[in-house]
Amino acid sequence: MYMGVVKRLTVALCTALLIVSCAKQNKKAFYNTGIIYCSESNPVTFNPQLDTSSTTSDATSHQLYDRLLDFDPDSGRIVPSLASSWLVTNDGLTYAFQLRRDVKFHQTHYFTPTRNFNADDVIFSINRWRLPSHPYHSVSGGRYPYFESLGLAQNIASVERVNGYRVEITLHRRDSSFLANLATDFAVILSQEYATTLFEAGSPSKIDILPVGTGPFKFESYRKDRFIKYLRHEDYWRKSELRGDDNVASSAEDFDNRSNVDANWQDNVQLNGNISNDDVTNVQQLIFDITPRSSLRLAKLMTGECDATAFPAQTELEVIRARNDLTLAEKPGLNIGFWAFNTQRPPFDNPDVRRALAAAIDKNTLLEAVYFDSATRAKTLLPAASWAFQNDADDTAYNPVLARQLLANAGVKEGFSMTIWAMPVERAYNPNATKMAELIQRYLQDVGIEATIVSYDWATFRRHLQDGLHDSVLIGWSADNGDPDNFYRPLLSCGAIPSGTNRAMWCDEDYDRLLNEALKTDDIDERTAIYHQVNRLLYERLPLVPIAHAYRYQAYREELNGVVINPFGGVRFGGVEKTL
Amino acid sequence: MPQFSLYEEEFHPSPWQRTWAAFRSSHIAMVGLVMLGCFVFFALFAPIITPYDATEQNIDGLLIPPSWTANGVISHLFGTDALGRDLFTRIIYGCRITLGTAFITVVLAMLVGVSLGTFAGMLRGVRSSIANHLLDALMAIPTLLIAIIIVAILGAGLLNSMWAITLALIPQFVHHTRSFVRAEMKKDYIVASKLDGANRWQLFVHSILPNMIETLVVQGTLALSIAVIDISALGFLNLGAQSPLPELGVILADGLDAAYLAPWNVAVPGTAIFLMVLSINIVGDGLRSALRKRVSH
Amino acid sequence: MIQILTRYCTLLVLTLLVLAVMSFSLAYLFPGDTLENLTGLVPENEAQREALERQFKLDSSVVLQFFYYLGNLLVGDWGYSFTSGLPLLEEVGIALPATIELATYAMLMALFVGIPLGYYAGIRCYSTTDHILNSASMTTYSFPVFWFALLLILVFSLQLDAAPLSGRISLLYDVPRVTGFILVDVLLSDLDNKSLAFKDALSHIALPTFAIGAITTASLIRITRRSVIDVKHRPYIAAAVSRGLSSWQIFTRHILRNALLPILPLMAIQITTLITNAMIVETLFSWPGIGNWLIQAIYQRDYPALRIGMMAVSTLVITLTILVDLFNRIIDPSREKYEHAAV
Amino acid sequence: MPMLDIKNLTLEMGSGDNTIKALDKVNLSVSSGEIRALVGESGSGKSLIVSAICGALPGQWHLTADRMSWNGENLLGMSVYQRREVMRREIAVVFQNPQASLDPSSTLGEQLAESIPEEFVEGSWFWQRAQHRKKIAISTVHKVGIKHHKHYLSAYPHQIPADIGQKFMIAMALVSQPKLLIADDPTRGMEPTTKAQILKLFTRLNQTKSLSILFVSHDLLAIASMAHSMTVLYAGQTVESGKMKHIKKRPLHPYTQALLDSAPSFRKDLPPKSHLPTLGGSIPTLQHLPIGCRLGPRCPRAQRACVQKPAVRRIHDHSYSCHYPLHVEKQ
Repeated sequence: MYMGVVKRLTVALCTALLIVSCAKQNKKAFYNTGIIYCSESNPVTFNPQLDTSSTTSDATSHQLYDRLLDFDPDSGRIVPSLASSWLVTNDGLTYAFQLRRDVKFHQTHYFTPTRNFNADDVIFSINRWRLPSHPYHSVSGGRYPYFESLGLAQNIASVERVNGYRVEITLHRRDSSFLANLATDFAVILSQEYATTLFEAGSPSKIDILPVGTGPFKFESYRKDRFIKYLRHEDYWRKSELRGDDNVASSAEDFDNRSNVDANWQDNVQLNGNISNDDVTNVQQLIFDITPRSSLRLAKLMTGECDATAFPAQTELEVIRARNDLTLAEKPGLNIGFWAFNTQRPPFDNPDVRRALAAAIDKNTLLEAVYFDSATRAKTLLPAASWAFQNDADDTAYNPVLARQLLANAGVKEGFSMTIWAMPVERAYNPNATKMAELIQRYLQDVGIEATIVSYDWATFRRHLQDGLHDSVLIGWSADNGDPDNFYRPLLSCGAIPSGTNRAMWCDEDYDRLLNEALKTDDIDERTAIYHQVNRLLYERLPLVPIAHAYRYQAYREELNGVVINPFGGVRFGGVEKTL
Repeated sequence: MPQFSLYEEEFHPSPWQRTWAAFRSSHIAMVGLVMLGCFVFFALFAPIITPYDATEQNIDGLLIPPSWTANGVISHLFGTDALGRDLFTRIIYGCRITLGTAFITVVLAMLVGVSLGTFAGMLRGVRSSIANHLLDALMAIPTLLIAIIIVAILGAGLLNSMWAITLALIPQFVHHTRSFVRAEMKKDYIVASKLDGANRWQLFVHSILPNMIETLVVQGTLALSIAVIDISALGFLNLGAQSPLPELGVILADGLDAAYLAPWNVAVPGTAIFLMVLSINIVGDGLRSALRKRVSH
Repeated sequence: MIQILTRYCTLLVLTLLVLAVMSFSLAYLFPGDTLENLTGLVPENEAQREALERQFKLDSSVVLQFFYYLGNLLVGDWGYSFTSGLPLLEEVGIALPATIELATYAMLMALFVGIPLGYYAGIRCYSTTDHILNSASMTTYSFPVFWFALLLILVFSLQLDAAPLSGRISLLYDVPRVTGFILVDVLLSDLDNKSLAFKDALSHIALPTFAIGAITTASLIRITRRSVIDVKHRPYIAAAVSRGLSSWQIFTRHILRNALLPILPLMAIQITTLITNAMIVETLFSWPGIGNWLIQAIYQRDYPALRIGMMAVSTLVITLTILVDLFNRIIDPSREKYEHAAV
Repeated sequence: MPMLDIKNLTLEMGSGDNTIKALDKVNLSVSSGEIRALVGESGSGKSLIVSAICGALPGQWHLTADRMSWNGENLLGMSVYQRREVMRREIAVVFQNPQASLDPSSTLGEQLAESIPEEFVEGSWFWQRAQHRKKIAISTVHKVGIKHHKHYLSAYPHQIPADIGQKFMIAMALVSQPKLLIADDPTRGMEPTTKAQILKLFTRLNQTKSLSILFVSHDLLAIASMAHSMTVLYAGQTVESGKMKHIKKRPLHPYTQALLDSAPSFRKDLPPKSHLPTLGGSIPTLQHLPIGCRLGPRCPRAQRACVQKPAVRRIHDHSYSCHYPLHVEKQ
């Protein structure tokens, strides 16, 4: 053994000189085979069903998995993905999905699939978060925050297999955002076969640690705080799609037959919607280089150690624009940064105190100092990009005198101390929470409140937030789809408290009632009117202070072709090419 | 014995004066001393010198470049940081905090170290041997490690980082004092005082300490430069002083976030730390060579 | 000779024992649960906790606990990290060689650059070259290492684009771990692009090594110079001159060795500084070494990792220090006199 | 014709306006076959003269001399190489404090071997040469009276007693078969018996090999019996110089007188329990040297003229520098 090493060492040393001297050859060719993405933090898990943070969904959702449906990144319309087409009944309660054939799961060093994707996988994936009795439900904690916050599990009456490639889902109530929810980053399709294998082997939790999906890349290795390595999925289905359209054609036929039989089916069959060419090109590897510090990410981007980076800091945008070898993609984001009060803790259970605090801060200043004007002032939870946006909504104004008065009336004494929790990571909606916290600290000082800033590492931070240990927190939300319900419900509904997205720990019956009402109709005007009422209600009770809607940025090197910004968050590297 | 002094006109400088004369003759050392003097002046009179408050945010003036650049304004000599705080003010206060805490740390470490070292030096036999070896081993543990452990136990903060650095500096004083005391105890003048009936305490105060002070000062300057570097390093790593406290390492770390847009936020605090350490080292070096010159004559 | 070895072995064992006691008591000193700090295992319910407490002898006396802990340390059962959930032995096994590699190259640089320059400056003392060397080393020595590293990054990575600024090797390469030393591992590996990988690893290691090495080099220059000047003023050098030996003979036969002797014990202190600097520089260059690992651990309050990391780093440093001391003791004939006199 | 002839040797230390004349016009000569004693209190500049002869002074000190010649060749004008050759072959030095003058990191044998000039070593192969070297070393060691050569040749300097060390130094000096041996206070701090041994060794070497010896010491007693001639130094100035017996009998300079008076064994007439006469005051420090005759402030015979430096006067081969000498009637 040792002899072997020694022998190899000598041989290696001899070649070392040779190597260094003539190492010009296929450098470019080699570096073209891998994309390195500098991400900002560790994913919590490799199953996006389990976590709403965009770090997790960036790292997994579009790289490892596919969903039944997708959003078109340009138009925001819902397009087919694993479901090649679908039908909805006229009452809006039953959805039928025709599934794509010949979709292969990843073959990895820990799992070799024996069959292609079929209806069982869809049923498994949905039932895992839907049914508490499902054997996999409680694996990895048993919390599915996104679905819980929307109450989706309760709304689904059944998920049924019609045949190997057709699934029907029936709802209790009409939900106009249902399809959109299935297209979000979190509604990924897992492998039922893999789950069964693991279950028999007695290690079900591996399903979320060593993932298997149908996406363009397959999992190779992960080291916390360092990197995630993905390899190209050779048999990715979108590639075969390009070769022959017969799959799609046949599936469309299936639906045609059915709709003739049953007149109840609505006539909105989606056929062959423009499927983006997510073929993996020359890229053999995708690597997430985990780099929490934004300045370091930019530095790596400049030196070419990264090909693309997440969340460039607002201060760095000018630098990126000024460089020829870097591209800055920019889209108005569907997001909201806010300051939420823990409404279950006195004195923050008093709306007057919350209003006083809101009046104590100058939002415009925060915008300038923290976002460097790359964000718009938020009046409500919804950004202007949403169809339910209300331009004339009421907004809090900077008024320290009023603030002092309100505080005095509420019995909050001079020198009262509170905590401001500042999230430790950079997000589009809040690129520097600590800095914002420092600014707010100053404002609060002016109205006689001593604020201390609290921060932990991201995982601990979220855990403690969920336990409600904070007085107030600076955090935000990136929408998963363009539906307004995706803002209002996860952020402030009662159901979102246990799922851990309701940072204000606020539960209000009127609010929940209005939200539910809005989902019962498909009429956009009607819904808009309801959401305006919701805005009014939020302005009065003020569980959180909306601060900003930020633009969403993505910086990448010019060598990368085909990078697409997804307005609903989420990067995707399928179809990206690299030419040095 | 002559009844009159033959050398009335003669001036016999004290050892200190001779050291000072030797020190003064080196121009570099004097430059270092003047620089250090400036830093001490900044540290002592920070509130008088500075035009603004160190934590006062000025939203209208974010990231103003230093005054010597085209876009700079003279009211902010070094420009402002990402929160609109005047960098000049913060640097001056930074000198105060960094140098001040470093100084306190060194004095503390010196007091403890010298007493322990004297004790160990006067000990004999197995006990001294054990103390000796343990100390040597402890001396090897890196400051950063001690700081990390203290932060883990007590939490991050300037005070805790001071404890850590004090702890890390003590062994070297102990070591130094111990070997000095031990060497000195063998000398004849100590034996003479012993024969005069001096007890250990008197021996130390009247005989050993006066001889040790100079080397202690030199050792102190060495420790001071280490302490400055360590305090700012811990601040930089977010293990020591916490933002918004204007500590030089913290200012540097804060500036790093805006490093591309505002490079002066990194350059100025870095230069300040560097110059401070450099001046301390130059003075220390000058003192050492002055002492050596004096002893060798 | 054997007597010396036994003495140093006893010293090493005793010191390591003290370290073990310290790391054991840290489990009690750290905030949070002693069981979790000691093992890194978080029990899910009371029954599991009791079982674990029984397993780790936490229900018996402290002395017994300690010996059980010591046994675990020796066996290699070091507990688990809170954050990654991996065995700490494995984590340290990856991180420590990375730091040692970095420190080794930096030390080699310091030895091969610093000592010759120091000799040169010492021999030509008070000449212009000496003044230049002396002030350059004083300046370098005064740089706070983290700022120095930042400047290097700024100049060499961002401006000149000459060297990458993070990691040990581009993540595109998948180098199997054999020795833990990346350069060696690359040479041992079967990669298709071995030459590329080697160059890449080399360019990754250059800047951090220089950042750490420069400061150590500077202090070595100063130490060596001082030592050479001291030796030059010794009577035996004057005696050698008066015997008509040439300056080359005097240098090689008398100055070289005698000036080196007082440097060696000071090298032990340099090792400590070097490791500290390496730990700081690692965080800047995202070098996956023990310093970076420990600082991440403190940010995430990973107490088991801190406990073991402290143990590992101090063991490393102390062992090295004692080895240097032993080496020094063996090659320096006049040491025994002092030792006998001292004890 | 003396072998070593030094006239008006002046050594200036320091720089700029702050120079100190550590040696002020010193005269010294050693003839072949004689033992000359160079006597003076500590700090009078004896060791500096030795260093000046060896060429081992630091470069920043300024050395001037009207004449400084070795066998007629000007030492100051020689190249570094020539100077080294002279030192290697013709002049040898034994320093005070043998322990410090031996390299602590190599054995005595090694140090002795390296002093053996190449041309003495026979043999064409290095092992033969090494063997011969060893032989020479052993015989030299025997010559200076060390018997256990096996033990001592492999010993390190810190392992041997002081007298062996000094004998070794002498052995190292003799191994190159020099013409002049400079012994710089070789018996300093030694026990009287050891001292006697060393002195005897010097005398024997002088007699058997007709080796010239410059014996530097502050200890008048020790050398009075063995030296042929003597030079007295005070504060960097030569005070008096001449044949030992002349000076002993009739010193001309007040300082020499005081020196002799302070040694009771030279004063047969001294009544028991009487005071030993001494000069008042103490030796001036280098920084505070008086002008003119440096003994001036302490001299019992000092007058106004003493602020001028006295010129060297000569009576046969007895020279002195004093305005008001003893035993000489003012002309």
